[in-house]
Amino acid sequence: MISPVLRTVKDTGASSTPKRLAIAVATAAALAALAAAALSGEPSTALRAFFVAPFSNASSILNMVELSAPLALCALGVIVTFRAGHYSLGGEGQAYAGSIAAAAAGYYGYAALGPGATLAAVVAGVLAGAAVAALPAMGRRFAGAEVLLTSILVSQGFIFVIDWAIGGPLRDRSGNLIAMPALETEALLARLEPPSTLTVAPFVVLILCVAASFYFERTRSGAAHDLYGRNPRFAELQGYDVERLSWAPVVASGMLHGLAGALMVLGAKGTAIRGMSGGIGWSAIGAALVAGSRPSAVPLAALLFAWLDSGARQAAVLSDLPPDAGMAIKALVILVVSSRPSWTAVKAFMRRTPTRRAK
Amino acid sequence: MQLATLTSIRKYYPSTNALAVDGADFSLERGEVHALVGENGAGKSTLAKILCGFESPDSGTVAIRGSPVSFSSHRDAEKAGIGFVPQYSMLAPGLSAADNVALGHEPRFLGVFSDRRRVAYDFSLLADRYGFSVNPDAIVSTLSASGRREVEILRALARGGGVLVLDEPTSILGERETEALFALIRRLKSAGAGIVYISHRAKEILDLADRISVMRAGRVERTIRPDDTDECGLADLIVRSSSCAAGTDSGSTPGKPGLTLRSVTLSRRGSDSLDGADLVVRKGEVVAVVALGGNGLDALEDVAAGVVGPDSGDVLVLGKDIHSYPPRILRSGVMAYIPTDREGRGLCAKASVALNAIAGRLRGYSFADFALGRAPLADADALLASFDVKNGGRRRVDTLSGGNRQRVVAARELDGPADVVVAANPTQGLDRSSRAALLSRLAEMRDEGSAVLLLSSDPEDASELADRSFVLYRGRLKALSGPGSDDSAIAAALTGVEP
Amino acid sequence: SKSAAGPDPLSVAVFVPGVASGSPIYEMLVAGAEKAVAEIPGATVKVIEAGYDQSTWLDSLRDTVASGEFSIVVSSNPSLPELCAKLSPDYPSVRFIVADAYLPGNPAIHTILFNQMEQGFIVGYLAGLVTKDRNPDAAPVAGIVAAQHYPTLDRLIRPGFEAGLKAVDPEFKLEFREVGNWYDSAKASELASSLYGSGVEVILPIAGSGGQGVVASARENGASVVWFDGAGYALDPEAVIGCATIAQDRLVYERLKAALSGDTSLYGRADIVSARDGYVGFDPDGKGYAALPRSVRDALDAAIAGLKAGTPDFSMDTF
Amino acid sequence: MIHLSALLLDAIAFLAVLAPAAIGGLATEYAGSLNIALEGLMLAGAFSYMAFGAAFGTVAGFIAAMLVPSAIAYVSDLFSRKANADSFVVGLGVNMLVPAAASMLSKYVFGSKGVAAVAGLQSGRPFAGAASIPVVGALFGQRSSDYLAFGVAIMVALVLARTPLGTRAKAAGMNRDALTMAGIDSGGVRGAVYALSGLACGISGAALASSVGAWVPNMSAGRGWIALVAVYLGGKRLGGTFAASALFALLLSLATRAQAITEAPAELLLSLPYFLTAVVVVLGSSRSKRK
Ligand SMILES: Nc1ncnc2c1ncn2[C@@H]1O[C@H](COP(=O)(O)OP(=O)(O)OP(=O)(O)O)[C@@H](O)[C@H]1O
Ligand SMILES: Nc1ncnc2c1ncn2[C@@H]1O[C@H](COP(=O)(O)OP(=O)(O)OP(=O)(O)O)[C@@H](O)[C@H]1O
Ligand SMILES: [Mg+2]
Ligand SMILES: [Mg+2]
Repeated sequence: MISPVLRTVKDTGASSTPKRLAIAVATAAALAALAAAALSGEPSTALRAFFVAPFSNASSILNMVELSAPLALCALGVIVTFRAGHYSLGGEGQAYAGSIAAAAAGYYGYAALGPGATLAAVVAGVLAGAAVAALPAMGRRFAGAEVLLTSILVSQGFIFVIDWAIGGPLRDRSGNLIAMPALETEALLARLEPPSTLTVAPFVVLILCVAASFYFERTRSGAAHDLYGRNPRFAELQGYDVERLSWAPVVASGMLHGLAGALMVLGAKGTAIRGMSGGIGWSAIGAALVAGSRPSAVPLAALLFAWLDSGARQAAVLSDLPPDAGMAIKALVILVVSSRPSWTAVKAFMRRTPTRRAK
Repeated sequence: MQLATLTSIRKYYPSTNALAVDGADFSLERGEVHALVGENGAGKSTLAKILCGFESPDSGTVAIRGSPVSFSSHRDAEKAGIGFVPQYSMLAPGLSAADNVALGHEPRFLGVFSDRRRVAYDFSLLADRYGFSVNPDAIVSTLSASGRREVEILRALARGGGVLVLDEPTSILGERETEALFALIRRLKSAGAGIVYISHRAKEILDLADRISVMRAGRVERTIRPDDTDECGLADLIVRSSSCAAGTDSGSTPGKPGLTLRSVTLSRRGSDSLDGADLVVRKGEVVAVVALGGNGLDALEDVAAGVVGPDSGDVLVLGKDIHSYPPRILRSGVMAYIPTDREGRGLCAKASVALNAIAGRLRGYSFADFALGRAPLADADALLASFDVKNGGRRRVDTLSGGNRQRVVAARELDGPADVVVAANPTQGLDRSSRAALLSRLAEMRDEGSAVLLLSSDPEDASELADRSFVLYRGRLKALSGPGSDDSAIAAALTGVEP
Repeated sequence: SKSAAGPDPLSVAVFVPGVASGSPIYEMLVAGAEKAVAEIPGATVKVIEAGYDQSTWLDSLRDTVASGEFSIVVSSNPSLPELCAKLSPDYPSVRFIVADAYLPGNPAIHTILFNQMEQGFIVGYLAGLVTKDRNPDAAPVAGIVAAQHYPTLDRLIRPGFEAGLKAVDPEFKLEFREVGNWYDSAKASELASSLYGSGVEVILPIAGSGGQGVVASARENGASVVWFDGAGYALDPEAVIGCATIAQDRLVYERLKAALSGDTSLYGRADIVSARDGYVGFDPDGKGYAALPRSVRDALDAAIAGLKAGTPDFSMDTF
Repeated sequence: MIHLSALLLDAIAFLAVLAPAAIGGLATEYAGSLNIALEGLMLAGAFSYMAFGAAFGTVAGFIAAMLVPSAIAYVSDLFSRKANADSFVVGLGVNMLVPAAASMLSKYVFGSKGVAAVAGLQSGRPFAGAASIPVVGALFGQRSSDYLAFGVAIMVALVLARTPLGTRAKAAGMNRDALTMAGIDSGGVRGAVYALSGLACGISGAALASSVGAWVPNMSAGRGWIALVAVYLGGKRLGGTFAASALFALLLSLATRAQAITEAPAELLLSLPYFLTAVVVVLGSSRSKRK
């Protein structure tokens, strides 16, 4: 490893991200087993549904990977803002805006652009996410308004507007789903491995995560970004461009959320459906924190969430476990994963007498 | 009878893998001031915290008045009569001074509600008794650094007792507050109290202490009487290698103005205001401004470093308005700045030591260098070595001892050439030898042509280094005649006494 | 369980896009399917609850068919056929029967739509009668509190309800209010109160669990509610004065039994069932209904009889 | 037409739900911790009110509605402190756990998973007679549960503003060492304000449930989030938080009632209060920045 010193050691004494993810998986397993035993009349089926079924065939594994992609993007967006010290809670509306814009561009653009509409849809999604993030970002930049506050307000406002647009002027009148017209298959991302829903999206996500990781750990702007997030005053006095840092991460996060929304449309969903963002903004915050705010851990954290979702669903499908049980297990796993028992402290407690001097 | 006895105390911090205290023995008698000295990171604060119930030792015993105790919190220690003035502020900044002192012992009415009037009244009584003049309703964050320290001292005294532990109480106190504190300590002492006094200032210690214990690497190496040594001898004891460095004289002659303040006024900051300040710092000279807390020193620092714009007047750097410089340009080679507020402005507490050290020169690396090269790492090591910060850069900076944190700031800021240096209380928390190193580095920069503005509440800094000195009293600057004005002249000016 | 021959042709999944317990429509769906399976030797049934989060239905449905354990999936919801259509190319051996939905022409899917215009007409007519009976001289007005706009509501239920009102008095006005979601009962209650406060006597809530708020408001204001689909009288014996019903259990039972017996002609078809065949009707067994004046109840009976006989004629072949 | 007194009646009822939760959110904010779980705690209050109310009567319902969420909040905070877990994520977990648990419990308590109406748990309006007085009548026309909610909100506000706990909570939020110096366990203080926060959210939920006399899954419908926004909009001060809650209550009731006078789509009307507030926040911040 090269210049690891620059890696800012944030949580001294806490367990590392891989350890935390390992704990997460182990806990999920234990809780799922417990829930299955307590809530199901056929615990073995329930357990199999939770642990085996999601991995039973290539197609369901790949479905899981595909489902994790938008969540990972949103989590990445969350990290970009959180590491700049902004607490943006507007991811939900940004992703939703990305979806509707992508669906509109993909559907109406198809006549003019043909398969090129896919690209147009991606661009539209990204821009729409950025647009929803623009007011909080500009409010921060020019008025110093708290992003936490403005982002959630603006996002909620847009959710209503988009609900209206999907149910009203943009709705597909020929169907019963409250959704926009389905995009042509050629306008969607190609399925790489049918019948699974896998598209290129997870690979894009992987690349973005690596890039973000590189940005934070290895670039000057990334270091400045981090220092600003932890002590804006200090960053200002070091002569960093704090003006840009006060808004750009918020917009970048909006773009990532918008891209996530677009990928949902261009992947499994095929169009914009009313309410399709369904809590992804909040899950993403959970995933980002489980990943310890490290982009490199985001794909794994998102996969963990996708597995919990998928396992809970499979359990509901294959056994008599109610959907709420899956939800409850997911919540408990998130709780446990969020904990950071300090191993060094535990070890020191067991050892008590130090063996060597520090200096 | 011994008031407090600490025997074979050990304390290990696993997070930094530091054995802070390594078998230290320490005792305190009735009616004595027992000074604790040692270089930065020697374990003084940790030992004090253990005595005060803040940290529990891994092994060893603490005995109060002969009977062994095991404090689980500071409250236990308080009940045993131990008051503590910590090295870093442990006040709630948004609460009033009186609320801070009453915290945990709030008087009530009807059994549930806080009795606001009593809180303020009790505080005033306390302040009067010990001769402090802090407004009970003042919000702590609006107080000057020395005002905050006074509140902290009052808090330690409020629950009165036989033992008072003071961890570098004077590092940011001015002359007058220091005198008042010493008078107080003598009074307490004659009433039979025992006082543990941690400080890096040899003169104070010799004045005040009955016994002096020298700590090194977590152990109390020896305990002596003040009569057995002098200032230089004490310094030698603390740091084996160091010699007693004297002040440095300027070799060069002043050049063009580096930093200019023209009738700068900054008001609406309570007692911390500036009133028509005029000041020119030329390249190649050190100008010192000394003030007691709350006389505008913080305001002067903010204005000179460009943190806030003045209400009226101009601040010029190399003849151009300070705000006409883009921040990036200003901070790369034009102005170096050591702030008083070390944790808030000087460091990013949650980042690594290394990143803190090279934070100012990120732009200096090429993309590839920073991403892949070894230069940043090597630079960080070199910088830290220049101020003798040991123990690597990977740990978080807020696990360093106070003095070592200050060294990180100094290492970063005083590294390259700079046209202007604004150094505010740069020696706070530094031990004798690193203080000398810092002052000589400032002198060196002056000789290389920097304009150095030294803002300090410690007249000693000024008299050692400054070519010209000013005193700031109630927001007005007043020049002192010539370098090395004698201490009594400064003291008189500081308190507004006209000669 | 997954042989190369595909899933057992007699294994049935009942896909509940919600939770069965507490939802009459889905309880009837499950009951009908279980009854059919019980009568066919060798047939098996499994109930799958997908929860109310609409955005996850597609994933749950995909898991269901991809498990390879079911050859027939039975469900009920207007938006489900489109999800089925999306999945069926990938899982060609699975067949779908969806009630309360309409999608013709997909060879893997059979849908059956209730003529909800008739259903709307019945409660609309009752609402009209009650309003006129209580306030004969006031300008006639009635209300709908809906969760949100959706096709069946806008194209069938609302026009049917309005037609029922106008059949009583052509002067009737319909006030329409929207909650914005299916569960905010307090806001539904607020909307209902504002309607009752402005002279509305009877409201039809189409607001899912939010409808509870409308009932609560009616109880407070001494006004009335007409209910759709489920067992409404249980919600409040006095405030709920009428329930238009659908015979979902019978329908599901009949269609599934036919499918299990080998009738493949169902798939690809979209049927519409109505009052004439008894799939749409009215439940008279409620205290609130019994307390209405004789004249009102007689007039409603007459109207329902007329509807069954084809007047007014709401029959449709397509939707 | 929108009648002013009817609008005020609605807005005050909305405020009765919003204000306690917002003040509950402020309580933990005093201690420097964002309680993201207001929504979940509110639901827990609504469910407890209905479950215990159905079994033991209204009074027991209200008591349970305060105690159960209070316990949930306390335990979640205890977990966050002892397991060194990020309180934000723990809050998210609580928000997910409560609806799931309520749904599972509801099967046992009410015999069904959906809506559960229980006769007699809808609160009455004790002073309805005085409600016809123009404008101020809206103050008298409320349900007894709403008065109770206001009472609890005021009590919590008093605890924060006038008792040592409030001061200590503030100290915990500013500098934990200050409490350590006073020999107070800062964790205990945080636990206490979390419990207080749960209690306040619980009474909000109870007021909500008793306004319709039923348990409806998800019935809080985002009110907890609005309460959280009100805390920040009110500058994390008591008066400000209350004023912001009142503003929201008024705007949202207005947006609901506006359907009566305009043909504009309901969703667009509902979005207006949010956009409007966002703009107000930005303008307000720029004003205070200039100062
Ligand atoms: N909370 C902590 N966590 C980890 N390490 C610590 C902590 N506090 C102190 N240390 C380490 O313990 C050692 C002793 O520190 P201490 O603060 O006692 O030194 P000191 O003698 O007071 O120094 P100074 O004169 O600089 O204040 C140092 O190496 C320091 O890094
Ligand atoms: N007042 C407190 N008293 C005791 N322990 C605390 C307190 N506040 C936080 N902690 C503990 O310290 C850990 C890290 O502190 P941190 O400031 O990140 O708190 P937190 O739980 O994230 O709260 P928040 O982010 O809401 O302020 C917490 O996870 C918790 O275990
Ligand atoms: Mg120290
Ligand atoms: Mg935190």
